Amino acid sequence: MIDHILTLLIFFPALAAMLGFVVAKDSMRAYGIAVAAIEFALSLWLWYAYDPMVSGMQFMESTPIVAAFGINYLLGVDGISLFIIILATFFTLIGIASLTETRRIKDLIITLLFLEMTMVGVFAALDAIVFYVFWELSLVPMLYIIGAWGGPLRIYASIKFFLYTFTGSLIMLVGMLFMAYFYYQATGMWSFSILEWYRLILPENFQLWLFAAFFFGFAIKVPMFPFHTWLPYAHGQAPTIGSVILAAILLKMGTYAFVRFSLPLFPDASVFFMIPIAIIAIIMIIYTAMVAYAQEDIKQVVAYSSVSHMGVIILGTFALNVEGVSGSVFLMLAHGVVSGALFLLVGVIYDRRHTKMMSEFGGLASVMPRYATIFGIMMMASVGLPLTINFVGEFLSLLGFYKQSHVLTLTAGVAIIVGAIYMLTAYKKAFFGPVTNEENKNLSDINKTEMVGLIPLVIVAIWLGVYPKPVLGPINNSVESVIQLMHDKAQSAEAKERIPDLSGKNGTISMQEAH
Amino acid sequence: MEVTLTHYLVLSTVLFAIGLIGVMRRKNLLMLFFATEILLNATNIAFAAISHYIGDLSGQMFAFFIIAIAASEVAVGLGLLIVWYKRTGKIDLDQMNSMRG
Amino acid sequence: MLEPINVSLASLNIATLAPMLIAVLGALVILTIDLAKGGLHKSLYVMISLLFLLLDLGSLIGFADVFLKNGTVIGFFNVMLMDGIAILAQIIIVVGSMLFIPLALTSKRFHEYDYPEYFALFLFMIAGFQFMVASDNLILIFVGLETASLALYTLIALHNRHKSFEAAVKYFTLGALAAGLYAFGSMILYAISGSVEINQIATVLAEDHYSNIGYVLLGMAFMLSAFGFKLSIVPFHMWAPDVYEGSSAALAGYMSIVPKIAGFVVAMRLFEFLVHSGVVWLQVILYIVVVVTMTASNIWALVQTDVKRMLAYSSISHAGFVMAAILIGTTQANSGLFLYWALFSFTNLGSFAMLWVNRQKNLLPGQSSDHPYEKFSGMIKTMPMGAVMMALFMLSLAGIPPFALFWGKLYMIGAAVSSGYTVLALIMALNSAIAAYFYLKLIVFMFMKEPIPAYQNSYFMNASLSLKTTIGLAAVVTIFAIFAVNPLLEVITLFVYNSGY
Amino acid sequence: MELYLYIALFSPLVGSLFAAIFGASPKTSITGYVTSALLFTSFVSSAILLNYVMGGHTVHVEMMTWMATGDLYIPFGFVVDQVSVVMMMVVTIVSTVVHVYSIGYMDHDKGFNRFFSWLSAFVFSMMVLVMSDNFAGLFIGWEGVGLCSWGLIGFWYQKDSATWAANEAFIMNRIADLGMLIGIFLIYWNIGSIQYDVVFAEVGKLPIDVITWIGIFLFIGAMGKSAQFPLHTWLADAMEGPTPVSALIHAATMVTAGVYLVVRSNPIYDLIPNVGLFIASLGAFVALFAASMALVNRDMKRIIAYSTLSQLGYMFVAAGLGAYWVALFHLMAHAFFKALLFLGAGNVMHAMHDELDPFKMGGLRKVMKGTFIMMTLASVALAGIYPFAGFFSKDLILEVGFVEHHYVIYTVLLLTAGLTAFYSFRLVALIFHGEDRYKLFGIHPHEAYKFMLVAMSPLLVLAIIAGSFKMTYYQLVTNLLPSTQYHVHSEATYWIMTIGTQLFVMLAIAFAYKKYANWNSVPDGSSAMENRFCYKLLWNQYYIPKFYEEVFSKPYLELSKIAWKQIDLKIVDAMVDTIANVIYKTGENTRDIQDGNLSTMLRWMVFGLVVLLALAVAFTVGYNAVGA
Repeated sequence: MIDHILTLLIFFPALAAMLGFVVAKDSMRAYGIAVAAIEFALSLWLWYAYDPMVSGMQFMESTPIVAAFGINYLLGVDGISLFIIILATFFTLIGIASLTETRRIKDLIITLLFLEMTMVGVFAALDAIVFYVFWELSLVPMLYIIGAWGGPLRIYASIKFFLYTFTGSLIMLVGMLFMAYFYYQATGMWSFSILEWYRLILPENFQLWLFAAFFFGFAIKVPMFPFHTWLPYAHGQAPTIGSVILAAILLKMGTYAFVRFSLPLFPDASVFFMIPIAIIAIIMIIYTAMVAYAQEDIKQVVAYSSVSHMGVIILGTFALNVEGVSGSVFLMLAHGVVSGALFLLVGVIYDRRHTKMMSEFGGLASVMPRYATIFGIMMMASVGLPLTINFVGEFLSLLGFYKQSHVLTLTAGVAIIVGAIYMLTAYKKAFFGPVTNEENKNLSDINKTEMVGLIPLVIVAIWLGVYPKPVLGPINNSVESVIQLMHDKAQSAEAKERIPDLSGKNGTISMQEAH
Repeated sequence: MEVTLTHYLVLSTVLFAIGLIGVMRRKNLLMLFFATEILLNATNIAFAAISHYIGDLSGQMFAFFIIAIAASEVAVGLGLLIVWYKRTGKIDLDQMNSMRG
Repeated sequence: MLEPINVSLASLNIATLAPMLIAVLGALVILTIDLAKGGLHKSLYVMISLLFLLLDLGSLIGFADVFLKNGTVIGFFNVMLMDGIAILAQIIIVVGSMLFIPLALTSKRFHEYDYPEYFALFLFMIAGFQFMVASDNLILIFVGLETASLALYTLIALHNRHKSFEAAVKYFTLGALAAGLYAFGSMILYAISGSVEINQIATVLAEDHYSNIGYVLLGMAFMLSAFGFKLSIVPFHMWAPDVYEGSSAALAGYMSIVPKIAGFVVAMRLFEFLVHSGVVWLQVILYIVVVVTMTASNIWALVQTDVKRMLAYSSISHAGFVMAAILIGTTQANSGLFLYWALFSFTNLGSFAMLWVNRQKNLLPGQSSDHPYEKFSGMIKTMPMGAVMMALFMLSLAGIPPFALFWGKLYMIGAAVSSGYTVLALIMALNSAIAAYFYLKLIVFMFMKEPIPAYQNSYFMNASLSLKTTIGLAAVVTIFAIFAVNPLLEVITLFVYNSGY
Repeated sequence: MELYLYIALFSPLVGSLFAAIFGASPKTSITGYVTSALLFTSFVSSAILLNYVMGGHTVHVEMMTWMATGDLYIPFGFVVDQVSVVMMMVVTIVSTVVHVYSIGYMDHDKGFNRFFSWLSAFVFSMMVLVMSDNFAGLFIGWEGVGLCSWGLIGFWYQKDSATWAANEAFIMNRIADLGMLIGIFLIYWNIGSIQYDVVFAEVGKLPIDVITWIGIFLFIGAMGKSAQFPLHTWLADAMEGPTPVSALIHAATMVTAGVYLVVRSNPIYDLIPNVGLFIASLGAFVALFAASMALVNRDMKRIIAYSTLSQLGYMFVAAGLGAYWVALFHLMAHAFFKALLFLGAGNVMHAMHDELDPFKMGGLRKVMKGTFIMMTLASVALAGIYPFAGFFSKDLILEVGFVEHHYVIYTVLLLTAGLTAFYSFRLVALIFHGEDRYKLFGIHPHEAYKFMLVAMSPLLVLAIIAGSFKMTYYQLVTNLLPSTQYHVHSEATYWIMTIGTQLFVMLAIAFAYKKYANWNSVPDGSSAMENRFCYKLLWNQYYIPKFYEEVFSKPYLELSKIAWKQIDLKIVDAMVDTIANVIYKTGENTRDIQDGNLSTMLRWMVFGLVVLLALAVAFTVGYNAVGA
């Protein structure tokens, strides 16, 4: 069973979702929680069975799908994808467990379970087409969630979300086909296996074009400036659960794909585009932080803050050294936990007041102290306070990029200032001051259902901030092999220099493999 | 003046052009059918002539088939026309616009 | 001057006619039965048609077997050409027809299916299409084309609505013009090559080093116009939306698939040798035609308010997409064409069948067409299964993986990429994004809006077991296409490659 | 000894978590008792550790790994050495006192439990800050104290000014923290480690410009936390917090973290005397600058805050000039008397029902004898009168300036010493002497709880006698810090200087008493002095907060709004929508090509044919042309 655990992980929720059609409406929530819990347990088992000392892919499965065109059902996880998978199952569980939605809950849970399948699939796929299949498929449930349970502009938002990301990924698809074609030319065989592609060394100008093609798909998903405008709408209109999953997992697909595809496939192009992308990342960080500061809707603050944080992730990714990339992968998890939690928190108040305007609130700290505390913890995590999960990622990402450029890192570091500005201001507006609005005077503090979702997130946010090692270790091992691969493949002198050579410090790698 | 293939072909082309113009200009369904018949028959002339000049039978075969097809086309066409006329009392093209866009 | 024709019976190879003759025979049987005893129930004719189509399919599979062993079979005065693409196309034609014919068994009574002639005409039409694809001879192609078209005009008219008559007349008139263009084009080709067989023409032209290039191009211009009509290439597409709207949904679905594959095969035969010979004109024209057809029809589909009309434009767009295969002209592309069309036929028939299921006898007040988007509003609440099915077909049409059409698109774009048509590949990809909008629009109506009570009782009004079965089958194929792609692709590639395309 | 280390470190955390459990519930005194007891435990452990360290040992533990990736390895490592133990003592003493004091001070506050949770959390962060054995750990504490400071300044979150000040403090500190972070990055990429021992051993091998940058960036970090110009505005605003907080955080401990950082990094700063000089100059400037603002202020707590700022300037002068042990010594002494001063001010505030304007007080010595004595003595210590603690530490800094031949700095500091004495006693005089102006406002002051005064007494004692530890202290810390002795070469000069300074200071005190001891009215802004330019300048804090408001805050908000409404919505997003709309509109505008008219269709077909034919002809001409 452990040999096929990834298949199990991917298709179990889908299967359960289909069976879910039969389950009676009142019992659907329990069913959803049970399925998500089993899935989460499976993913934990995956972690348990995962050998952290091995840097390569584990639990690989391979079955030809379209042999004639080199498409294989190829799965595997390494340290980079393992935890994002766990995050996905974790958030689905939390999302369903703390679901406060009452409209058509059955449809919603079935949709969520399908979504879970696609999310796990994206991160477990090692074949570009399989990856693409799940990547695109994930849009559909999200479209439905936003469109059916969202706010007044939900249809506009959901279509925008869908079309925008779809357009980007189609360009990416063309890039993938080119990649496969180059592989075909080089070897006489079609293959979409990423691992096979890794072996390919492309001429630099090809790398640049392909990098650009992939970039569109990833950048829109992340979303990177200036492709980010679908995100505020999507978040603004989506129901809480939709925002949570979107922010926590779906956005990570883009950044994950950078690490999985762009870096190892196109090392020279990565170096070539490093500075421009870093500048985009900085624009994301500062500009969207400013936009977040100007928002009147608390959910939009969190939404724009997501973009801002994604900028740091991108920056870390393009640090092209172990510290930065590990940091960015870790930050993906961190951002998932934190922004997911923040969206859940916004949902709490939205459920009570059916508004998200900060001007409607004020003084919530005295009415809902527990809520304010958890919100405060998560806000501080979002701001990147040490000993919270975000700090580890942000610190490492910035640290990594500092190696590449001092000035840009210094500019990007403004993140910690502007982040504090919009977050603290928003918190002040909503939670501090006297309770002015009559409607707020009798709000109830968070209830058990909501606690179920939030407490584990608080625990994770602090636990991994204090002791990131169990996660950071495997990430580090896998990132090291990626970086080494990049260094070996790099052709230009600049790339060779920018991407560190780890083979010298054999100590770590060989020792780990000896284990 | 000897009649060469070119003459036939020019005739055919001219007839074809007439047919095309008819197709474009006519608003009466019946006249439209005539125009399409002209188109086909223009071709027939050319086929027969070419066949004769290059000594190959298939051109004439083609012409025969075209005649046959033209006939059945007219049959179907007139059938449709009659039904249409029965239902609407008109055979004007401009009246046919319940669907558009 | 003319030699007497002297051929042996063996070389006639009458067997090559078998598939078409089976269909014709079926039609005759139906007519005979009707003659013997009128007023029989349509289900009888449906089953007889199915039976004969099954036989037809059987014979085609036999031919496929022969083809794999001995290669192309030529017969009947060398006019029949049973090569790989002919067989493939015929299989698609017959299978598509088999999917279509059970749609006649609706729960509501529709006029047209009560005529046995309907089924006879239907089988004649199939025979026509089969002739069209299984020949190299311009005459036979013309005959097949017209047989099929004339039957089709009648089938449309038999729907017996104001709109369907209008559609039939329009289709007919334009078809007549196209026939004229085809004839004239053939004439020009005949004039410069002295032959009406395409490979002969190709040989003559090649030996001649295309010295008459001007005339070739003129002829090809006529041919392109004629087939542009058949394949609904912009600007020869005008009939498509009206005709689709006018005919019954089932027939519209059928029209979007079967006649077109026949057209594609002829187009492949007719144009690809020129593309391979490096006739720049054709490459340029095809490039423009492909891009314009895909894009323009997508854009027009965006603004439609009727689902059937939207699907009509979408079919045009799909045709344009597949047209790219002829431009690219590699084995991969041509295989892609067949793969695409095979997958497309299930999805598209499925979606038209869904419309057919929702067919009302009478329009509501204020309803201007049969299937306005509003009709599907909130369907997830009233008919969840139906909505899910329809959504599935829409997603497939939009090219969302892993549904059927994605694999076709993937392979086609892959073909474009591997032949160096980078920009084309991008345009093809981006068009999918535009197209996604109008497919999504339907999903939006079905899943995200509230139901409109007036339309409530029209859902599944027309449903019957056979319709549901057809839709179910289409859905299963659409979902699980992923498992069919590899075997399909292998077979198709083998057939296409061995036919020299 | 490791056990004591962990006890010292974690007992405040335990206390904090314990209090946090009751965070949302109504006041339970137990939180105050438990946290105070745990703080005392921490103090005792620190004392034991001090004793151990005095024996010449140090304790260095590595609890566990924190971050490890690539070459980076950051553990949770803690070190108790001669420097950190001094800090630990200061922190635990002051915080224990403040905790006990707060039980009384916060007695009637609804957020009693929350207060103790935050306060203990602060102590924990501060302990992490001083005990860490690497820069990252320091940064944890650094940000941790920032967080707690945010929570405590904004403790009365219903007050807009309080939360505003909290945010200001946090954000200002963040600006500096970025500098610190960059400093850490620089250290890591140049040395490959951020452990103190490794860094200090290796730093000498680096090129001088790199060390300079490291020094500058670390000092930027220090500037924020220690509120040095130009990041000083938050400190005065931070007085919005409860007074014990001001005593603990904004006087004794947190704000001195910057000084601690410079002292701790002495091997780095030793290599870059130019940066040191800059630090010293800035320190001297801030000393004077802050003192000048304290002269006219009418907010008791702000006056003390400016005084803190000014004293921090002193410390930086010492640290910048390489007299690290002197800086640390002043830090320690200052912690005691300044905390005492603040707590005294807290008593006054309590008595005056949170009135802060000393002009509205007067004559309080009659009702608040204990507080009067303590505050007076603390002010004496602050002024640096022999034999109080301030004399030993502050005069030493003057000597350092003199001995190092930085006479400008010396002069500035001397002047500042006078100002310090003046404003301190201006405050004392206004509060405790003169007429009972408070009666005008109908206030009936009363002395604070006894136990609060008792709790303050250790600080009083230390403020008086801390100077006598000087030699012990010197011997202790110079194990780690440069042991330069600062003696003026000639005996005569020394005496002249010392006595001169003392006289100068006393004169200033006398002047303050003379001017304010018999004050009898509440100024209403109409007097001639209040309308003078200088007064206005000082009163408005050199217009710096206003300047920041106008130049940074408001434009930032405006820019943000522009970024959102103009750029994001009207350009970036509109572009996307435009593309979509153009496509859609094209469809709308061209759909009538298909007008449903058969004639049109036929014409289009013929048109298509004609175009193809025309192209055919054109191409043929083209072919022929190419062929020819």
